[in-house]
Amino acid sequence: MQAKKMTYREAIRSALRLALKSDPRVFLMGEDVGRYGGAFAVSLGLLEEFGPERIRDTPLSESTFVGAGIGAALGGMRPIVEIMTVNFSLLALDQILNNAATLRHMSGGQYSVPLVVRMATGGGRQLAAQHSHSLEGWYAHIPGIKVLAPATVEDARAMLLAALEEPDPVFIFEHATLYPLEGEIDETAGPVDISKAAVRKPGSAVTLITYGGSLPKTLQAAQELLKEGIDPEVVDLRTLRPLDAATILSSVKKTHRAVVIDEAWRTGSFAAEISAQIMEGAFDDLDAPVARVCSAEVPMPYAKHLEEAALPRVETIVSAVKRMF
Amino acid sequence: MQAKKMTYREAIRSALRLALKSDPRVFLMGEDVGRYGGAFAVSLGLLEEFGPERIRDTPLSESTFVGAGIGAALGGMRPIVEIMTVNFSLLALDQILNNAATLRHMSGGQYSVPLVVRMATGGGRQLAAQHSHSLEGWYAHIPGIKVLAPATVEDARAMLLAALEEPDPVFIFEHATLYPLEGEIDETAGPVDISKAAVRKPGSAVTLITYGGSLPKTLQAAQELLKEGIDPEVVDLRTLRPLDAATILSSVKKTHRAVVIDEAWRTGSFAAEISAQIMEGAFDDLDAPVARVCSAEVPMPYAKHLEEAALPRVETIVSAVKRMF
Amino acid sequence: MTTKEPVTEPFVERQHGLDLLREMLRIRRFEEKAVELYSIGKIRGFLHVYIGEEACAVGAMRALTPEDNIVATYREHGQALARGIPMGSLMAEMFGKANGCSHGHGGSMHFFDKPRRFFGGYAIVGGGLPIAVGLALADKLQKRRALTACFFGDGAVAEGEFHESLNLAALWELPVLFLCENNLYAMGTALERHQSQTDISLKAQAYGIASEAADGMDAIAVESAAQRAAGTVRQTGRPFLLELRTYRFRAHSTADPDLYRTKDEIERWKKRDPITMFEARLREMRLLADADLTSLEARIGAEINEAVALAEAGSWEPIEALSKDVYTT
Amino acid sequence: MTTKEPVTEPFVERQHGLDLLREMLRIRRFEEKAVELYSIGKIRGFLHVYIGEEACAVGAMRALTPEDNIVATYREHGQALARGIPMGSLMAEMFGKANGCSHGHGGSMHFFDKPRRFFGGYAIVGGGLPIAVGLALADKLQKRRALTACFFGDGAVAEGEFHESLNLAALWELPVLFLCENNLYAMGTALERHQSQTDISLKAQAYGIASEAADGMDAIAVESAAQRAAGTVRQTGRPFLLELRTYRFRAHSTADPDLYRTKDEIERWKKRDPITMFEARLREMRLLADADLTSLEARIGAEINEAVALAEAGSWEPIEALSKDVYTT
Ligand SMILES: Cc1ncc(C[n+]2csc(CCOP(=O)(O)OP(=O)(O)O)c2C)c(N)n1
Ligand SMILES: Cc1ncc(C[n+]2csc(CCOP(=O)(O)OP(=O)(O)O)c2C)c(N)n1
Ligand SMILES: [Mg+2]
Ligand SMILES: [Mg+2]
Repeated sequence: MQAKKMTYREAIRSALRLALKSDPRVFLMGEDVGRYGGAFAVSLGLLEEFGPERIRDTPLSESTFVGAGIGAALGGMRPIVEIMTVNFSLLALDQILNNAATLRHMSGGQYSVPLVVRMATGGGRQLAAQHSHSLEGWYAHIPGIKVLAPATVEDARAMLLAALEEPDPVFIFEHATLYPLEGEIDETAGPVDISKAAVRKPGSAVTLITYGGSLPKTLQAAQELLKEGIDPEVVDLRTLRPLDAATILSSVKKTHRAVVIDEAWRTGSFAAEISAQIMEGAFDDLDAPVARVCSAEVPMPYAKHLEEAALPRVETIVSAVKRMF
Repeated sequence: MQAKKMTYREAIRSALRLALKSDPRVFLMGEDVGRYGGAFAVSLGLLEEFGPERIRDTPLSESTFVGAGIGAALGGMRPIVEIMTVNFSLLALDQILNNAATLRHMSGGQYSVPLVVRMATGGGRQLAAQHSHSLEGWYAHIPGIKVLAPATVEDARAMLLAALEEPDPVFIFEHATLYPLEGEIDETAGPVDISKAAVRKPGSAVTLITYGGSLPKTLQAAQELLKEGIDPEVVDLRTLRPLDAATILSSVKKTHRAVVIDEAWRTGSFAAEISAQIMEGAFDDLDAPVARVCSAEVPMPYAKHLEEAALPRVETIVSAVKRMF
Repeated sequence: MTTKEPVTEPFVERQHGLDLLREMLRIRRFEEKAVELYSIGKIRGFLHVYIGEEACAVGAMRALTPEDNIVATYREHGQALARGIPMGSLMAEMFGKANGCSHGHGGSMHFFDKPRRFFGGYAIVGGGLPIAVGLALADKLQKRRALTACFFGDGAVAEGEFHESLNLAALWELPVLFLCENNLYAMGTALERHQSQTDISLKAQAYGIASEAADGMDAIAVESAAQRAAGTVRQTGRPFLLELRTYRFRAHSTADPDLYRTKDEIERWKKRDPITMFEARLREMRLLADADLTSLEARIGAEINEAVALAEAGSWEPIEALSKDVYTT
Repeated sequence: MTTKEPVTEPFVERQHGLDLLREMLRIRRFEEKAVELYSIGKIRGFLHVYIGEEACAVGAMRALTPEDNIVATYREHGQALARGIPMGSLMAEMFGKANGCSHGHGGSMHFFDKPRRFFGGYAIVGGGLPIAVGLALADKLQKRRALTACFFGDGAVAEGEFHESLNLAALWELPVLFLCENNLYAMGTALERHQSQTDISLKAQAYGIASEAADGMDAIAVESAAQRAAGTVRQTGRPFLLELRTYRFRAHSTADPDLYRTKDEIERWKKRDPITMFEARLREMRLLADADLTSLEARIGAEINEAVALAEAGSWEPIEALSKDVYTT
């Protein structure tokens, strides 16, 4: 174990470098991943290290460079496509839903699409209504793809390595506020098991279920609650599709209460799916209805105080939990 | 009341004609709405009646003709845009989510977007993996738009008229299997109140909640269940956003059981949202966990027997209900 | 270069001519049978036939090697047959049987055949172009000496992906042969009602791509244009846009009442039927005798009967297999 | 027509020259202030400045009437000021205050002003083009005699919506003035790395649209090209593509380390600073004296101070109003 301090951003880069070094089929393409160094500096230095054939700046053509990633995967490569942010991924959603997700089944199992697509997601940076979406829940609705949302520095690296071992399309959502997050990780570690959610804090009173950018807030809320004598268990979903329902249910069967924290707009959020599955799998164990802490149903406003009011916060998580007792 | 027999398809046409006649700002545009008469023959004859200025065939450019609809609405018109099917609407989703839904809020209330977008949705016609989606649940996640899913001949007409009175973007999902549906309706009737769900069959034992193309199946299942001594209440959501939770909850509070029928893939379906809201609003009234009957999580296969196996069916609805007792 | 007028070509020697005729006839008869089977419910879903456009697939396919990749549309019976996918596996696919080329998952719009590098029929218009660009990129990165042939219609030219894909293929110097089957209609919308500039081959200039237009009703013209185009792609490693000017004799699909064009127009075009015209030329040149045609038709008839028999005999995928191929693992 | 080389223009009379200079200076000083305020956290989110490109908005805007519609990008401070939106309401918007032009909902990327038919800054690249096409369609259907000016960058040219929008505008003969601000970069990606054909004005031919390229560092050249272009649009009712060749002196945004271009390149372009070049020309022509400049700067300084004061004084939207404007009713 070679413990090393690095940021979430650097952890992704470390996985990218390892993949580029160890597998000649791997290449990275996306807007400004090369000369610019990546909109979030994730791929900084990779162009210099691996050259323009493998670190490819694309034009602003989301639908086509994602589609080209699908085609390159069909053609024997192992593409990693970076979509700058989830907000722009809508332009590529047709390729994702109608091609990436369907090709294996539609071809009767003849073709697989070993494609990894990474994108930044989420709000909280005052980028207003067109740049603050949290749409990973939509992606989690699509059969044929896998959806990951690493919330820790360790997962940022290890889940990307795991994604690169998948024979099918994997979509990785990186919450933009996590990039500067620091942690000590083992840079020699291999991939992790992405089929399992993680209990980030054991507890007994209530299960707080979240993922990605909401994990730090949720852990903070858990500390607040501890002070008030409520000991929550915190479950980090890590993978939204396929969902590790077992871990969620066993926790809820222990705590008898659950709150789902999800930055998406409440109606039709993935939090609703979690709530529904708890209803279906642990109804008799529930002492209170599962609660959701989500974003207000408004296009994200620019003004700081309004954006804060729209997003899940430590206080709103805490009070949602307290309302259950 | 001038009762008149017509199909779902003709009912929409009747509303279109009324709107085109009574409001000079109204025009229809979309792929093949003119010379072809509409992919589902909804606009058949309208070109001849209203001319090419108001019945506009567009090129295959979903993102741009939907965006142009938004622009035309900003510019003082009352556009009705037909997207041939929901499967192609992904190409326009950026315009819908980032422009249509945000403009009013983002502009501080200066601009509204009085736009109506209609599209066919759903499977069941052996059109395979790229032509069988039910994505209205995704649309129902978007603040700033309204989402309608008329399930009856009467609603096909009256809900479109209602949509045309809305100052904000309204998306209407017409299940392709409903177009030939026949009914007796009052062709002189005006718009209906789209803020209310409809109880299509009163009952006491269980609440069956559905919308759009699944309503006929659900009503049939209700008849089957009656024979077996189970008397279900059937709620047709009609409008997915904003959702009429009150009607759902009051029914569930009466029946103490609920099954949601939704043709979308189960995980992340709108059915999950309904289940979550029942949990949140009627937990103590529930005698059993809310159940969901959705589509299998597979890209839709072409073969008839496989497609049938993938979709909700009368039998699967019936057995889901029976499992609750 | 861009040639507005189709280049006229020297004529061929016998075997070559008979091969082209046979391939066109196989497609024509196969689809006539498919329409018949659709009418009695053996085939369901959408059925888009290629009748009238056979010279395009047949001529173009001769410029390709087994190493080349093919990306097609939902109107791909012709491409699939010309590529050599057995008729039986196509017919079985349209029946929805497990012995179909896509195990009954795809149907008429989604033929796939890995051994023949047939990467599928794509039913979202324009959706195949980025896939083709990616296949060519994979070949370039792996130094595979092959090109990717991408078929699409005139309607697809209006989609943003046409623009994005031609730009990316040219920018990255990728060996893509863009084959536009311009049959003058996108469903019921005539070319001049969906394109402000109706000369499609001319649009290649906006990307610095070489292009040519050929008479899509003449298999020989298509073949030699395709040979030139494929040659350029192989030589330069850069994309080429070949526009094939053709016409669809039947309705867009089995659902289309075909109200948007005159019987006249259709009849005028039928005078240029790629098969009858070609037959006539072969006869003129004394390359084709009645006996040849009779035996040709006989062999094709037999092939079709076998294909239908194979489809009929095929089994249904077990329902338990429904979710089998959603994920590889 | 397409002119690769900017057309050189006769020079102007005094007031005209001073007006252009004033407008460019207002933008320059406003943005310099904005950058300063960003560094101390008064302004947040993304801030994309226009410094170096001022001649484009200032020159182009003079060809427009109050009846014309404007669709802009996230880099729209210049367009907004040149259109006459009061500085204070823009500054207040960037502060996120209720007295901002979008009530603090939009910030720097989303300025809106209904009275001036400023239909917003769009932050999804290419996303404004279809909106502009729709506005022009609405005008045509309502027989309003106005055009829609649509600003976008060279990067947007790669997006499918560029292709779709130009085709639709030309096909339907809509009065859209497409204004491409070609500053040679899409974030860190140079024009030649995102376009296979780098002459943007030439692409108009693929749609049968008239086009021209002008020197975007010369306000006079931009103005007269814009007058010609707008004149054509008004006369013919058809779209026109005007490419303005310019350069961004600062980084793409406050988040950009600007690693992708050399200091040299930037310095070379700064020698063509639209403001200093223009000042110099005015002086040569004896149209500008030191005194003029001092008073000009003084007035602009005062305007900026007032704007900042107004922004500071502005109130925050009450949190209860958060969901106020999601729906009209
Ligand atoms: C993105 C998209 N929009 C609409 C459709 C519906 N549709 C299917 S085929 C077609 C016309 C396509 O015309 P063209 O590309 O010329 O091909 P052709 O059918 O003439 O061979 C349309 C509009 C679709 N399949 N995909
Ligand atoms: C569809 C989309 N993709 C990516 C981005 C991220 N992005 C913002 S600006 C920009 C570059 C745009 O360049 P250009 O159009 O030339 O405008 P400029 O910034 O040079 O004025 C990019 C890639 C975006 N906003 N929208
Ligand atoms: Mg066509
Ligand atoms: Mg630029």
